[in-house]
Amino acid sequence: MKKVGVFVCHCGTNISQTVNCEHLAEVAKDMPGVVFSTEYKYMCSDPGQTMIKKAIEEHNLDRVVVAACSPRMHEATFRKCLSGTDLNPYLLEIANIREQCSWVHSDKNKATAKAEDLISMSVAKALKNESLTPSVIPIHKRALVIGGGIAGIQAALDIADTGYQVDLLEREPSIGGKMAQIDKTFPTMDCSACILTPKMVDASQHPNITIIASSEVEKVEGYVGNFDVTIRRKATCVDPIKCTGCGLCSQKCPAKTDSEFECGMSKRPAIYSPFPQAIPNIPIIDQTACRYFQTGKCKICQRICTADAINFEDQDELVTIRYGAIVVATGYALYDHRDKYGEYGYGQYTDVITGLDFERLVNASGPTMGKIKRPSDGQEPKTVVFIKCVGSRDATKGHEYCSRACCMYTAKHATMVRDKIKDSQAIVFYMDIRTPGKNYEEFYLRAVEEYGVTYVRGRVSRIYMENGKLIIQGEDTILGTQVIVEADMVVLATAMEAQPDATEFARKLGITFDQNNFFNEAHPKLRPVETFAAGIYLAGACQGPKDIPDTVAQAGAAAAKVVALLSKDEMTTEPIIADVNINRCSGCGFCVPVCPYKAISLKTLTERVHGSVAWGPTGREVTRQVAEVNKGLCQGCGACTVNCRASALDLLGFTNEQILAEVDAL
Amino acid sequence: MTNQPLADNPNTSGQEWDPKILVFACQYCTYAGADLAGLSRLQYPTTTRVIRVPCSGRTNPQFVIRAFQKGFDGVLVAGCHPGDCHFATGNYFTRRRYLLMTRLMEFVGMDPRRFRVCWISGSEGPKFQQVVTELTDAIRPLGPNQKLRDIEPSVIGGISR
Amino acid sequence: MNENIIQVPDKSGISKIMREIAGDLLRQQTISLVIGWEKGILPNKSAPAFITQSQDAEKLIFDEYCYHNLTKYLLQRKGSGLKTAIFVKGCDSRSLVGLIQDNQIAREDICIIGISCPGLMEERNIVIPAKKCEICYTSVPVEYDFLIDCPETKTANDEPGGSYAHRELPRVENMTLDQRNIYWQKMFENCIRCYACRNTCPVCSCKECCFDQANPTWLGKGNSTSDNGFYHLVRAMHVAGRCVGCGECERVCPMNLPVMLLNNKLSLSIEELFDEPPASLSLDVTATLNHFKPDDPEEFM
Amino acid sequence: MKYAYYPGCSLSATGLEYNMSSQAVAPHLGIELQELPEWNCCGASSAHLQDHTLALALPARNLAIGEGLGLSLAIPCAACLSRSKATEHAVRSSQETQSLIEALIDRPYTAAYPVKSLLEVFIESSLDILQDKITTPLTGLKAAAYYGCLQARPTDYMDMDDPEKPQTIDIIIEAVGADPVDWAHKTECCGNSHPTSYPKVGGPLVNRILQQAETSGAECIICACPMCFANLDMRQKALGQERDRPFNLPIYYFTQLIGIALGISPKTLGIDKHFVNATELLVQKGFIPKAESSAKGGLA
Amino acid sequence: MRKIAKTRIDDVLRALAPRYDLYVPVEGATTMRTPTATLWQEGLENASRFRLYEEGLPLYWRTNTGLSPKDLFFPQTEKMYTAISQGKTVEIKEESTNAWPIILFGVRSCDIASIDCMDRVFLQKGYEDTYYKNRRQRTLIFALGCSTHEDTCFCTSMGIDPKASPTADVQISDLGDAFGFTAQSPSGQQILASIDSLMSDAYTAQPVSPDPMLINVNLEGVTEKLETMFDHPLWDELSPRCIGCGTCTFLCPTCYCFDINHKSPTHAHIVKQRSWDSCMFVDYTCMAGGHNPRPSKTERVRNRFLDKLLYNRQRHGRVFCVGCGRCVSKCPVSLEIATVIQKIQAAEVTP
Repeated sequence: MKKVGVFVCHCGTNISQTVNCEHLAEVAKDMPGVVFSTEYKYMCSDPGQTMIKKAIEEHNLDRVVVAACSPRMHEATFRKCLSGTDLNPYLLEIANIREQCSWVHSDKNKATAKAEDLISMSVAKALKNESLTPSVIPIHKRALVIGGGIAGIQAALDIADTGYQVDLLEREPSIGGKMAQIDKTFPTMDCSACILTPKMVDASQHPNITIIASSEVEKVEGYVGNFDVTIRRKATCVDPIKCTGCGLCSQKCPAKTDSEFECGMSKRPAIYSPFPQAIPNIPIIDQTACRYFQTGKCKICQRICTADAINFEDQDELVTIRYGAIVVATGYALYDHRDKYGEYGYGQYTDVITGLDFERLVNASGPTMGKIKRPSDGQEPKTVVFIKCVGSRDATKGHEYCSRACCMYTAKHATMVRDKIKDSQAIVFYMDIRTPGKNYEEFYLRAVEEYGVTYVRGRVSRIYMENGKLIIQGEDTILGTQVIVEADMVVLATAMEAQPDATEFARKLGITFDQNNFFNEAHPKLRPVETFAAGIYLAGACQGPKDIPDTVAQAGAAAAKVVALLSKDEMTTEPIIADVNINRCSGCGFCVPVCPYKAISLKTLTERVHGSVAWGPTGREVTRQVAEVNKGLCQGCGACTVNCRASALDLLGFTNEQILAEVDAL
Repeated sequence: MTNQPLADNPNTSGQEWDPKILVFACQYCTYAGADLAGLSRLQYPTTTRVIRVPCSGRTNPQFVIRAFQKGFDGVLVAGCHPGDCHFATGNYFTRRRYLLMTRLMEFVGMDPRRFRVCWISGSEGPKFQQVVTELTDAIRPLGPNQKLRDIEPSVIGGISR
Repeated sequence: MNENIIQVPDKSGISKIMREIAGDLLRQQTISLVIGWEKGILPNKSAPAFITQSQDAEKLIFDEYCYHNLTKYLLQRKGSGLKTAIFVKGCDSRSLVGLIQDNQIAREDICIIGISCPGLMEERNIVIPAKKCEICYTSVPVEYDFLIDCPETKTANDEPGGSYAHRELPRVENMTLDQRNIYWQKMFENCIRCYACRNTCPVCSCKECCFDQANPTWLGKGNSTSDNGFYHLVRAMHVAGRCVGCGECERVCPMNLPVMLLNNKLSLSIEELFDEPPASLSLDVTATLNHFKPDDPEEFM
Repeated sequence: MKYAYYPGCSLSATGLEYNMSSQAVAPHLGIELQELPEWNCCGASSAHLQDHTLALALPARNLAIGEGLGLSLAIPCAACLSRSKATEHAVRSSQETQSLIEALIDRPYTAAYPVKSLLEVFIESSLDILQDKITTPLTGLKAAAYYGCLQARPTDYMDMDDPEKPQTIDIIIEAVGADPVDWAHKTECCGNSHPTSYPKVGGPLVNRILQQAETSGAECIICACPMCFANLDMRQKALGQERDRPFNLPIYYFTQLIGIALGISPKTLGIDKHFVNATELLVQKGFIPKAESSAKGGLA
Repeated sequence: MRKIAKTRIDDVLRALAPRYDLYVPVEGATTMRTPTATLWQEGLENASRFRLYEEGLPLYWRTNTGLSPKDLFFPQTEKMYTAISQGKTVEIKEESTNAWPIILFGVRSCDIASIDCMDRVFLQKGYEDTYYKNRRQRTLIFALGCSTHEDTCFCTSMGIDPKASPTADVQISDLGDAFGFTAQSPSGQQILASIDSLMSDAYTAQPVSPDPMLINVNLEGVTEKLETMFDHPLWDELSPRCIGCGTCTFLCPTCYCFDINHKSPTHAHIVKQRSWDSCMFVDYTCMAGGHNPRPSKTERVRNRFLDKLLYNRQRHGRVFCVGCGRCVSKCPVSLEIATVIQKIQAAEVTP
């Protein structure tokens, strides 16, 4: 026989003023299974807890029901109290007679009757409670940071500085990301490379950081503390150990193609490093451009390489590495206006460029050596028009959201035009000016007041060429007139959007994404860097558009979460998780798609079954599939239990039996 | 008191009859909302009972039918608003399942006023109060539920006297 | 012209082709069992047949009393790795798709011999078409390896919502709430809980049914109107979005209860609410309750 | 292909040439245009400013008559087209609207037969035939395709072409052997009635289009809307005086262009009825003989 | 023999109803008729069965009822006693018994034979089942001879005369347009005497004879043959077809297995009840520890037919099949006793 003890709390007068606690303690004695009951002024106080402990000992209680405030308040307290005894903390039940009884009712008789019911529900449930033990999973003390932009670099450095090993994975030949392409950063106007490259060097020289460039995630298995990540190292045809980074191969390579880093505004060889400060500074061969791979003849680079580092037989390699935690810092892509914005010429005007193109044009090491020259004829543009919100805040052609950084970088660009080109005119077409950041508004005002940038509030409806000029037709909604501007160059502030492969990547990791394909944080306010998958964290623009300061801050936060996880040797998981009765499981797999954590998989069993059927031998062996719950991944929501028609899945702590007992108790 | 028949006939019991309502509340939203109603001292009928479940996705329709079998006069299944589920997607499945369940119950003659599904967030203490009060008020004129009810085992077949 | 489609001049020719195919398959020895139909004890009775020897293939028949959806028998071979050939009508073929989708049988373990169905007759009244034919959605099997194509194939009811054309549905839907309540109370009262509807249902493929479990006790052994109601409602929810409308549940009911009506109601609701096609018409659809759309109808604000 | 031809009010007045050329060209290309019996005003430009339901009901009656004949409507005028497509769209997207409209026009209308612009009809059903029938390829003619505002907008239901960079008239220009020029004002506003009622506003709009066409090297403008045609053709003299340099850009309907390429007499196509002399250019280019051109040299 | 026109049979029933609990065969459809509406549509009627007589019930005389009258003595679910706990004490409340007399009117020969089977089980094997006895001992049986039969009937093969049941208190014969009544026991005589004024003399009228039955099985030697057939491959051959439902057992008038279980309307209140169980259910022989001596359908199907044809003959002295044909008609997969007897007869047995 189970022995239940009932402890009724007065909560000062919070409960006792509307509920007759003495009466409750008295009637509880007659409830099935109850062998002891009492009441006390403050059950959660030390004397109250001592009273519970003593009663457990004296009356050999094996279940405890505390009738007090909400379990959200003191369930943890009383569980802890039970752990101090021989009882398992999960043998506790709380009857919420304060928030859901004494505080919401005024008729003392009715409230007392209800409290009695609540206690009898809890007693009925408690009788079905079983001891639950948290399971322990080991934490593998190595982190993976996916994406080598500023977010990834910052996260990797922060984790590595605390002493943990970090692998920094980058799919391009060099880390650096978008920030490496940017010329100056707002609002301070310091040189982007000057602040980024030292961090890149730090990362490459850090004893705890391994940079894995030209590589991508192939597959992710496992769970928090124990992710097995398979990485595809793409064939680069250059042995990174032998290569000295002398750069001779790139100089001599006869094949040329558009440089991605320079946004196609200059050429690069087929064997190349994307930019001079690349890290690792090892060139790779772009097989689509390489003369040898395309025609079977050339191999100049191999002939001149003194280090013998060129290997044309290089193949993709797969390696699987175990990590305790993962930071996703895969960044963003830029909205391509060319197939959407017909009114801006569908990309047919070479002098209509994007903000990133402009960054390269204005950069001292860019294709024009920092002189602003328009791409079509290399002339210095005198009138430059900037159009904001291209693809942002435009539900018909682009995205509904605001890309957050465009107002600031457009102000920066316009300032630079005014600064670098004599007698120039910079005109910005905008919808709103959004400058929520430290010194941002000041920066914008400086553009207007000191640099004389013209801001026109309105959309541009058409751009066309006339007599070698770009004609920008738009409206000024403040003056209420049509505006027609003749310009030499137009810069579009195109939207930041999710990487094109973001959804596929999210599925690989088991994380979720929003309607714009940005990865979902676990809670928009309170868990901004966690994902729903334990042990996987987000940093930077992969979670949503951000500027550099926000990205770096989030990277630091993600690193702190990783370090907190890795600092433990093992972690205990909440024992309120789903449990499979394999004897009942028919392997239909209906639990698998409803699990938000990918915690359920099917495994194959082989067993002998009794019984003969006309066409099979008696005692034959059959294989069948059954569900298996990963204790590390399951968070205990119980959605699977409802989709399991055979009740083969049950949720410990909230079992079908327990809930039915509560229903039946009334 | 507990063991008395759950619902006396409203015509014979003299005082005003309150229907017994069972609420299945997800612990992250609706249960928290009910606690908030308590913190704000919002009064509602004493005949409301709440069963805490981790997520509305845990509320098996079988529990609901069982509640009606056991003599509850109304059942409320409540959870986080779609999109706000602590477990990301649980309530989306709840919504699908209960869209069907409500239709099925009505099809077999269960008064739709007796069975509700509602999203009540942790900040919606007043909504919790409002929904259970409305449910109670809507059921009161209907009288005790007899449909699907199984308080006494009925004997089928057999000599009847 | 697909060589696996065999044309027959009329329905009387079906049996002969069945015997030929079954005999061939058993002789080739890749298949160790053929499940089909044989003649029963009375002229208006046919029965499931299990053929393991090629010479026994002569027993096989197809006539207007071959109601039985044989696909559930495949569960007896689950996991054995043995290969089975099975005869299916159009309606049966959907449940075969369902069983494959529910991970209960492997497509490669079965050889499907489809019969484009010329229609069945009521056993008790041999001139009335069988009730299950009223809700026919596809008389030609949706999945098969061989097809015995009969020109007398009845036109299936392929209108949207056609698979729920249970003649009772509109009548019951139009009743008042109280009338519906009485209707179902009477049905639940008359149910003897023999479980024939469940045991014959091809989508009730659980290893151990929740109604048979003692822990938790969802349902006692005793028979009461309330418990019988629990049984039928829960079963309807369990097959919601999975019911293939084969009509077996209603056919086998010894009390002639309108068992299928609840399933039809839910199938129709699914089509209306979620704009999903009838279940298991093809192998690449997901069961209704296994997925969701964020913009599903919202009625619970 | 047979269509119910809905000429609308313009095609017997300002758009007479459009009507003449359409009727002349269609039979050559296997297109049968049966004039819609008992057609009524489409309500364009005024009805939808007065009463939204009326604006739907007016074209619906025409569409319903077409549906009764089992025919799609082929509509030359862009404004008629726009109103009819709007109605079709409204009926398709709401059962409620459909019932309302059906009640008002007192006949069934289910939007079963899609409304087509005449341009669409030619593109869809006669482009292949056209290649074989051309007797006079219009080689060397530089033509600017002008679509105006309504041909491809709004995109919700005018789904035949790209709203920013439409192509259909350009395709026809190419098909008859001429060279479409690339220019920016294909879809700019022609001013609708403003050039007449409020020349200060309307004039510059027309002017802009003509200027652009001229700058881009076009020798003529090809259009598919009687309103556009009228504005562009009628205003050239006045606008030329304003800028002290005459405009001389003949405007043709695309159907006229096809007609010339098929060797149909310019008179049949109504080419002699334009304000800006439209014959001269064709003679100059050698597409039509001089003799015929001497008949009349345009109204302007 | 006395007779009354079929059209006036209600006069007899009306006369008997006040003095007895009168059970009569009723069409299934009636159960769906409510005061306000006919909710049940024709063609969807549930099976006909015996019900307490009320005026206006549509009586069903053509053939036997869909459900046998066994549930009148042995209800599908039967309350046994109630235990009520108060505080720490438990009070047991027995079900009350009753002595009001019952007439079972219009029972067919096969079902009367099945009542004999049930009597052997519940009353004659050294143990008397009080619940069964209470109902059975106050029941008088009016047998109704068959004038026609269902396709599935085969009582003659089981040695039963469809027209005569000597053990009944009254034998009713179908005389075409009238029912003839013959008393066969003193109580029967007494009752008939009380309603004699309603009837006239039947003189030489002869009961209508049913046509020969469509199903004929040979029971001879079956029991003896089965003694040697426990391990016969026949069971492996038959069992795959079975779907394991309870249709045959629940419809069978001689199946008597039950399960004792309980129900808790509230947690302080337990009702013990017994309900029909079926040996075709997987959990029928499942023991508390989880072991199941009949784990597969082969054992279960074998048991059912050995029980009907062998064990009950050994234990209770007769084969427990009365040829009512209900399983033949309703088994979803035609795995019924007539077919099985034929298969047993045809089976080869190695001595």
